[in-house]
Amino acid sequence: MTISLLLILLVALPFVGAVVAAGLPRHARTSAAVLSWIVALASVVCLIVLWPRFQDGEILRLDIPWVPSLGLNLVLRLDGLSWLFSALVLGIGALVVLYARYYMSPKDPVPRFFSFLLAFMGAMQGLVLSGNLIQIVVFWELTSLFSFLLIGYWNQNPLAREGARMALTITATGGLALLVGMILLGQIAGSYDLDVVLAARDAILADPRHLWALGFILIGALTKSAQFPFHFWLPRAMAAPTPVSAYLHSATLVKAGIFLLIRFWPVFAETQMWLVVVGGAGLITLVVGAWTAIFQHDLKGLLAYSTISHLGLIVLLLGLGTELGAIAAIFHVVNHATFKASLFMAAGIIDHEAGSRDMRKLSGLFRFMPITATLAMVAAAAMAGVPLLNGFLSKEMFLAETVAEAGLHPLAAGLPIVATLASAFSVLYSLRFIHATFFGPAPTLLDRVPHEPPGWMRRPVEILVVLCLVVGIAPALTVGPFLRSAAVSVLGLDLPYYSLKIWHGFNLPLLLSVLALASGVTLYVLFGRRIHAGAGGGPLAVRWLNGGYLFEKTMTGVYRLAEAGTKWLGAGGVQQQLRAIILTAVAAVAAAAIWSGGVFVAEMPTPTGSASELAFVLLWLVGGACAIAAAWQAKYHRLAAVVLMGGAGLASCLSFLWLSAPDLAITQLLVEIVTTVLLLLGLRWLPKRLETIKVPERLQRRSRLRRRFDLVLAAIVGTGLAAAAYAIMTRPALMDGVSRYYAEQAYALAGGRNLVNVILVDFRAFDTFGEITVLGIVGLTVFILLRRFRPHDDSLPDPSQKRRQAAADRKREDRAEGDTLKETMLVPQVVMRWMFPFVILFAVHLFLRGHDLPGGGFAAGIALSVAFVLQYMASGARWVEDRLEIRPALWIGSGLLIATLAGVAAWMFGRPFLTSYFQYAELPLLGRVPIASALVFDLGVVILVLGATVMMLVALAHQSLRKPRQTETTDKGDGR
Amino acid sequence: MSARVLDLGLTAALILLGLAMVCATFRIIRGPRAQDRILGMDTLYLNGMLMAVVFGVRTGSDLYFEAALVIGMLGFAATVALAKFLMRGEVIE
Amino acid sequence: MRRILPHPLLSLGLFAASVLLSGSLGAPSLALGLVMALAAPQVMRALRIDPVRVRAPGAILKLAGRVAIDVVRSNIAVGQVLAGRRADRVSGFIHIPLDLRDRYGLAVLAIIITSTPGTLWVEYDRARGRLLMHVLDLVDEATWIETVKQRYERPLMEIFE
Amino acid sequence: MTGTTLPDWLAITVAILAVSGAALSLLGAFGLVRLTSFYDRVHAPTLGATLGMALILTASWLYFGGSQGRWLPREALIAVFLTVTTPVTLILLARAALFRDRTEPSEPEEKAVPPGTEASVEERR
Amino acid sequence: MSGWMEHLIIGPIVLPLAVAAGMLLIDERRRILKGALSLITMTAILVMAGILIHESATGAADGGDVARVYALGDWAAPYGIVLVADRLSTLMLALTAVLGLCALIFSLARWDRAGPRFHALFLLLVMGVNGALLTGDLFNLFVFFEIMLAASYGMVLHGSGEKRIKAGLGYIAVNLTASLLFLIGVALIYGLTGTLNMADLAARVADIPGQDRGLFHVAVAVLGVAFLIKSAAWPMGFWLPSTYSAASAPAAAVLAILSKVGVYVILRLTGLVFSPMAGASAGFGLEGLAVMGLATMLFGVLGILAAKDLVRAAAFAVMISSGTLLAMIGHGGTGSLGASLYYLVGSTLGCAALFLVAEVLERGRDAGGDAHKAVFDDEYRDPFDDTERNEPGIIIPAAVAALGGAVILCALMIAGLPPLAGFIGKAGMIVALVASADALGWTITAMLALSSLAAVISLTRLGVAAVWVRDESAPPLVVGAWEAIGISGLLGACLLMSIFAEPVLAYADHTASWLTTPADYVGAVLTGAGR
Amino acid sequence: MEIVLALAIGVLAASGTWLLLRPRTFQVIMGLCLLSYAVNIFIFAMGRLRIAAAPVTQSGMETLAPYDDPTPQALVLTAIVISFALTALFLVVVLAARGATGSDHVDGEEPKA
Repeated sequence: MTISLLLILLVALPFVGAVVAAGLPRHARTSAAVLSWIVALASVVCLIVLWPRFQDGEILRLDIPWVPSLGLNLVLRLDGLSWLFSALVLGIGALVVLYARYYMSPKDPVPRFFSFLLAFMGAMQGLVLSGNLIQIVVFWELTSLFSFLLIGYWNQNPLAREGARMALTITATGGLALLVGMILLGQIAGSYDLDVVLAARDAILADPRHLWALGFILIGALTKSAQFPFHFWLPRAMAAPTPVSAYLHSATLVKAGIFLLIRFWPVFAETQMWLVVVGGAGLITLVVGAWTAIFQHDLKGLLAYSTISHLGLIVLLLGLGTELGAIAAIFHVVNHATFKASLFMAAGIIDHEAGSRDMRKLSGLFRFMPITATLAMVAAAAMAGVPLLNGFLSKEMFLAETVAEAGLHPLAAGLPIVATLASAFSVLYSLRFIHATFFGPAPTLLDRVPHEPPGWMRRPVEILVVLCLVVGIAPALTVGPFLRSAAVSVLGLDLPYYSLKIWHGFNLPLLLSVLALASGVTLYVLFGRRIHAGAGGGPLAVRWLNGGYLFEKTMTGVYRLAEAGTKWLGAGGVQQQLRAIILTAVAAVAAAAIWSGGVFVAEMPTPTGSASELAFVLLWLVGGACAIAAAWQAKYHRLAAVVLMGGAGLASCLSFLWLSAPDLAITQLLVEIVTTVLLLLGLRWLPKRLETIKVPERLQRRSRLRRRFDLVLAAIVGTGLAAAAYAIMTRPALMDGVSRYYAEQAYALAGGRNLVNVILVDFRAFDTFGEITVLGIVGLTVFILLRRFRPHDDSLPDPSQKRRQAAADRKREDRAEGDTLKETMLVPQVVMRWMFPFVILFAVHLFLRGHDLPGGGFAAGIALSVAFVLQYMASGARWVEDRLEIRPALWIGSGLLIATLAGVAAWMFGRPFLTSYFQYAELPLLGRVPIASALVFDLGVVILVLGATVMMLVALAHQSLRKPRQTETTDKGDGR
Repeated sequence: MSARVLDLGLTAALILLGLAMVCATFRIIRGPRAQDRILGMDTLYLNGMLMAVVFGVRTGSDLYFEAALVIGMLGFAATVALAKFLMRGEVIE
Repeated sequence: MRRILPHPLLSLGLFAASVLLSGSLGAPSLALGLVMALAAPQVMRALRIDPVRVRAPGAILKLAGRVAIDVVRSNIAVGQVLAGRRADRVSGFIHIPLDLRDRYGLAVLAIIITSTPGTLWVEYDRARGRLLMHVLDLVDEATWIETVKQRYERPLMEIFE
Repeated sequence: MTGTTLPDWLAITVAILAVSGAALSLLGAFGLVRLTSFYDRVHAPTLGATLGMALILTASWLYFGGSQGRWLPREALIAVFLTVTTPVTLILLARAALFRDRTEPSEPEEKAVPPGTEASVEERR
Repeated sequence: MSGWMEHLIIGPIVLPLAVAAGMLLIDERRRILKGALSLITMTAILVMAGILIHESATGAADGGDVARVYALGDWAAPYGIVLVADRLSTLMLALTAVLGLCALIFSLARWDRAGPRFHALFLLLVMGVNGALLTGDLFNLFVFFEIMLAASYGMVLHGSGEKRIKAGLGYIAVNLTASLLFLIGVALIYGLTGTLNMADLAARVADIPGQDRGLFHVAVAVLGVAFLIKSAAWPMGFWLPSTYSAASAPAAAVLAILSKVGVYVILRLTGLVFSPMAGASAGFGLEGLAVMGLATMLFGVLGILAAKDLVRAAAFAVMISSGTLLAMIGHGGTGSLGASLYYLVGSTLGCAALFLVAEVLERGRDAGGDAHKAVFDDEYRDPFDDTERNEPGIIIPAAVAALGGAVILCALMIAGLPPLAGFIGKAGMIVALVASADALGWTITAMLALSSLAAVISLTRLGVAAVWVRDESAPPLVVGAWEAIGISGLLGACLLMSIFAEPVLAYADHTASWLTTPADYVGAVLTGAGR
Repeated sequence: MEIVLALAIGVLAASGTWLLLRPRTFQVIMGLCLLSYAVNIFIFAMGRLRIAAAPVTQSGMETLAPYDDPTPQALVLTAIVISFALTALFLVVVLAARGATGSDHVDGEEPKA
């Protein structure tokens, strides 16, 4: 139980701390630091408490189910390797926190910094303690995320932002690959549990998919540990505050990749792919990193490339696939973390106190900050692999391994040479780091006098340097047990022989070591000055190897490609979009027909030869001609197109009539009348198009092509639809569909004879309910839109007819302006006004008879609105609105409410929504009269239709009135 | 016999009205000016209505009467709107 | 009476129309007609439209008969024109001075003239009381003026003024 | 075709009425095609709108009266409304055409714009 | 049928409608009242959705699944229209309710003042979506689609402005075309089978005579194209980015669900009509769906990379999510479907949240931009105009940090990075795809990874530009309290479904298996009570 | 009869499609109107064609056989209403777009040369 608690604490404490820190006030620098410090220390304590539990390969586990169905559980799993890494994370974390307290400026929002730092620490903990493949990915990505935030902490600095983005992009890409790899691995192994996977080595290797899994995992690991060719994000990440660099980019984050490699080393180490990819990447990274580091002028840049190189070294060790190599790798991880973190901190101190990190500006700092200088020198020596320091030990092991490997494989023959070369480089840049910074004349280019940092800022460096020394001198006593337990958890209990001694006697590795030291020093003496004067970045291949530059290039390329792709795959405008849709529809239909092996269309029946069909043919001769002519005229003769469309509409109305659908005919006719009026109201605000406008020849040709294409497309659509219609019409009538029920039950159960209407207000009343809602919404939207309608300048003035008539009226003395209109409308007005009650009467009839005979609420509503429109047309909006209260919004609302209430009323009888009720009432004088509750629903329909239609028409009509009094809103259209 | 004559006559009437509609359509398409088209439209509506009536007679059904009435009573609203647009450039003032 | 039936003629018309629309003479149909005849004219009150005052109801019938005959006659005449029998005809505009001033009278006149094939009400100048008419078969301007004034305008003035 | 109970004479009358009404309408519509000037053409459809309509509606009335005993002249409604409304369109149309011809005479075939009406001279410029 | 619980299922439709209708009768100046009303309504809908989903999750007493059927007008299916609340529809219902409530709360800060009748339109939109989700009838589905679209036109155009109107124009044109295709498809299906009820259709599919089958497939293809337009599949979804990025933020957030309704219908129909029990039609069109989905994903990837602001990126993210779902439906299989459903919920919430966050972040940015000018400088001033129009109400402190965090959470959701629901969904899908081990599965996996990558790249780029790069001269970022609540509501939902991933995923998985065995659904609908 | 109506649907649909693909908003509106005519007739045709069989039941004849299929008719009615509403909406948006952008192109701007 306590173990579980401790395990949880190990991961959770940092996160809790992060949340608390985030809540601290902006300037609470010290409290945040203290909090983080406590968190780190407490975690370390937990870790120490757990130490006695396993030194011989035992594993502590805690399973917390999260998404078991995906195999994703939180499995906290602590073994020797995890412990070692966890110790690194927490220990260096604690030191960095201390350091950061003094490093960070009080001007920055420091609590946020600590919050991110702690969160990152937690993510790392989660990663190294992870016992589940997917959990690894989860925390892996979290480390990427928090490193992104930390790198970009100084977000006012563009370099920081760029660096953060680049780091995230690269590592998140790796993370995605890792996810796929892990899932694949888990599926091969049959479980996502780490222990199961590690135990299933043979099964995994037997499955050919393991190569894929390994490939994806390697992408993840190599990107994170900044291996060539993904290394470039690391130098860019140096824009982060130095504590971040010290923590993330030397000790922890970049080691996550290494951790992963070590974790899966037992499974994959012997595959060919592992050797080639891991070994190769490590080797190249080792050399390239070291070479590039030589030419950096920025202290942190130098350290960054040196880190890359050392990571390459570790990866190479792992890639060798030997057990000793693995042990050496683990050892170097620890060593590198100590000396590199201290070096970063030292560089930070220099930056902090001297105001620059540029080695060309720095010089002779020893006299200003002797203690720091000494510390840095020791750490740098460790980095260079000077004996009696920890770096020397692991480097010796490395050289020994390369030598051993060289004997095993002809391809590896060159390994020792390359390794020595790289070591020489590392000596060279270490020397340069120290010499350029601390020695020589006092600096002249600095804008302040450097001095020693506050003592507590130096303390972490001191601790780390002491560690370097202690480990370097007495490795077996200090790091030995930890290294062993870690190695055991990777390699099992029967470890190969290795010795953590300083002196192994004179052997080849020692020789190489000395050679490297010597040549490094020599090279510095020979070329140091020239390197110092160089332009930075270095000669030779370094520039084109500048991955950062390539990355930026690639990203711009990607953006450009994406833009081009979006344009190419997308549509420039509505027209193209519609064309694409129609094309797709045609293609889909064709594909469906092919998929199902064709579409059956009946043989053409012999014409019945009935003469009355001739009339029908004539009718559609008219309709078709109108349709085609409308299509042809719609561009230049818009009024003609409206008229022609009316013709086509009339033909379809008459067809409905002909083919036994009087309801449809009535409704369509009414709708058509209103639509015509609407279109004309709209036409007033559209520009006239004249055939005389000249279009450039080139455009003309293009549009001609397009038209031809559209013509073909339109013909295909028409043919297709006609064929489908024909195919259905020639099939036998449906006798077992839902309609049979309607025909049989409409009168008995719903009390109506007009089946269409009964369907609309009873069987499928919900459709009608929805349909009137649409109408209501549209009414509202139209009103909303038109309230802000701003006519274009050239449709602002009155239409020319109106102006000319007004001018004519003004010419004559016995006439006032507007007389022409009055006289013209004299007779029509009389007729149209007197039609009003008659149309209302007609509407009432349509409404009342709807249930039994053609008609119904919708037709009645539209007829009513036509009555209103007639008044508007005859007498103008003001005349009407002075006399009648036109409140369409109110009508829409009440119509909807009435319809809803009619539906809800059924609840009171325990019936579902919209259940209708009908009864024959015996009334005095009138006799038997059917009373159906559906009528109430229909009443709602009438009111709503009236409201919505009038709303549309009136809102449009009001636009002409509004112009002259622009400041005033005409809210007559609204229901207020 | 009488049914035959009646049917024949009504069919002939339908065809004649259809032809009338064709004539009207000719005027709509041909123009040449907007007023001609609207006039054609008016005629089209008229003949369409008559067709509806004759059709009702032919099928012996009273159900088509309303449709004809709609054209007769309200069909003019569309043409009036068109004419008004022609006359004033605006339908509702 | 005025209150309930502001437009008696309209109410009558509405009643008739309602019954016709119902297509039956049953009690519900008559009741509905009655209700509509009483209710619908209320909108006219809202629109503030003057009721029609008919002074000589008998003249209406006479006029109607006359118009009916004229319509049939001119149908035949125009039919002949359209059938191509009258190649020599000329059409043209005529100005007719009118004494009729009542709005409804003018409206009825317009309907009569326009409904009669061959004649078309085109423009009415209220200030001068002058009607512009188009005639398909313009034989003699004076005859046309006389016809309109005598056959239609006089009875209309009788009815409405 | 349910109404077969019609007496012969009535059936024949109905047929004749319908055909002649339709023919009259056709004649009117044909006028639309044949006549050359707009002002002439306006007259043409009146044929169908008056006598043609009347004949056909009578046919309908007789038919329904004879076959279904529905002697209530519902058709009269159509007749009345049509008679009342057709002039509205025509008047407006003629007026609009006249105005357009006065101000923008673009069709050479349109002749005889009425003289002496108000402001026509000025407008023509 | 007894008790008010029976009528619960229609509540999400009738309640917003009735309230919206009632609001039309209330003076537009009583904004607080209206706001309160719609808030109460949305909360009530959420509660109803909660009850329904709880019922689906716990199942019937005898252990089977629950598909609550409500026969409107008391007409039994297939004669009347039925509403069906099964696992899938209640899930979507709940999602809509959460989304709607949060967007509504967000809009209370200031958007509800940008144009008249906002609340009524908003409720009607929600009603349309709920109806489309619940209905069991094809034609009724059309009607609700139209309600939804009509209201969404209103919402897109809410606030007017040139950009909105231009985008709205294309949106309407495209959707009208889609509606026509929808009608053609439905009509053909009726013409062949004589029914409009989806369950009835599913029951009849196997018996369609051979000579009709080709035409039936054509009908479904046409119908499918209509739904694909609504779900913004390539090459029919070009309207989506411009529309969504032009729409006002709360509108865009709600619109995020609209494209998912298209996906929902496709899911429902493929599950019902082309299930293995469909005889010769089984599995029809799945390949096409998969290809469409992949193409859509690719287009979305390109688009999100090319996006120049967060709103546009969010719009393309919606497309990617649609594409992913289509591809997954095309891939088929219970495992993929379950994870896809989970992903559907997560990605919708994420995109919606991003729309809201982006609006707050970017509103100060182009103060001179057309859209905003038109919204808040109305030439025709409202009579109820007031000075606080441009203010987002009470302002909460620490806006930048909070917004930055919100952007990160949204990005995690959309890119599918751990530890949020986006990741779980994506991981679940990959698990299923990898397990299937076919070429299509691998292709989709690759596209999934690519889309995540693209989302990371794009959202960090744009997010960094929006949060970190702030002009000194730019107005300070402010977040209204309502806005903060709305955003955190959505993000909170994301967090909840990450933490309780297991039950949600289990629900989704169960839903997937329910979908693949349509016989239960058909049985529940066709034996439902009625007259 | 069937062939005529099928051709009619085809012609209406083709004209409508052609107009739908045109660049001017007014053309698109007209196209949508024509297309909705075509679709309305199409839906209607799904109930097969019957002459003089309006679906109004006579007493004693409450079966489907003597009548035209009423369901498509009801669907068409709903479709008519909806397409009417949306046409109106589209028209208004077109006007608003024209007012805001000054162009009547569907993209809200004139195509670049």
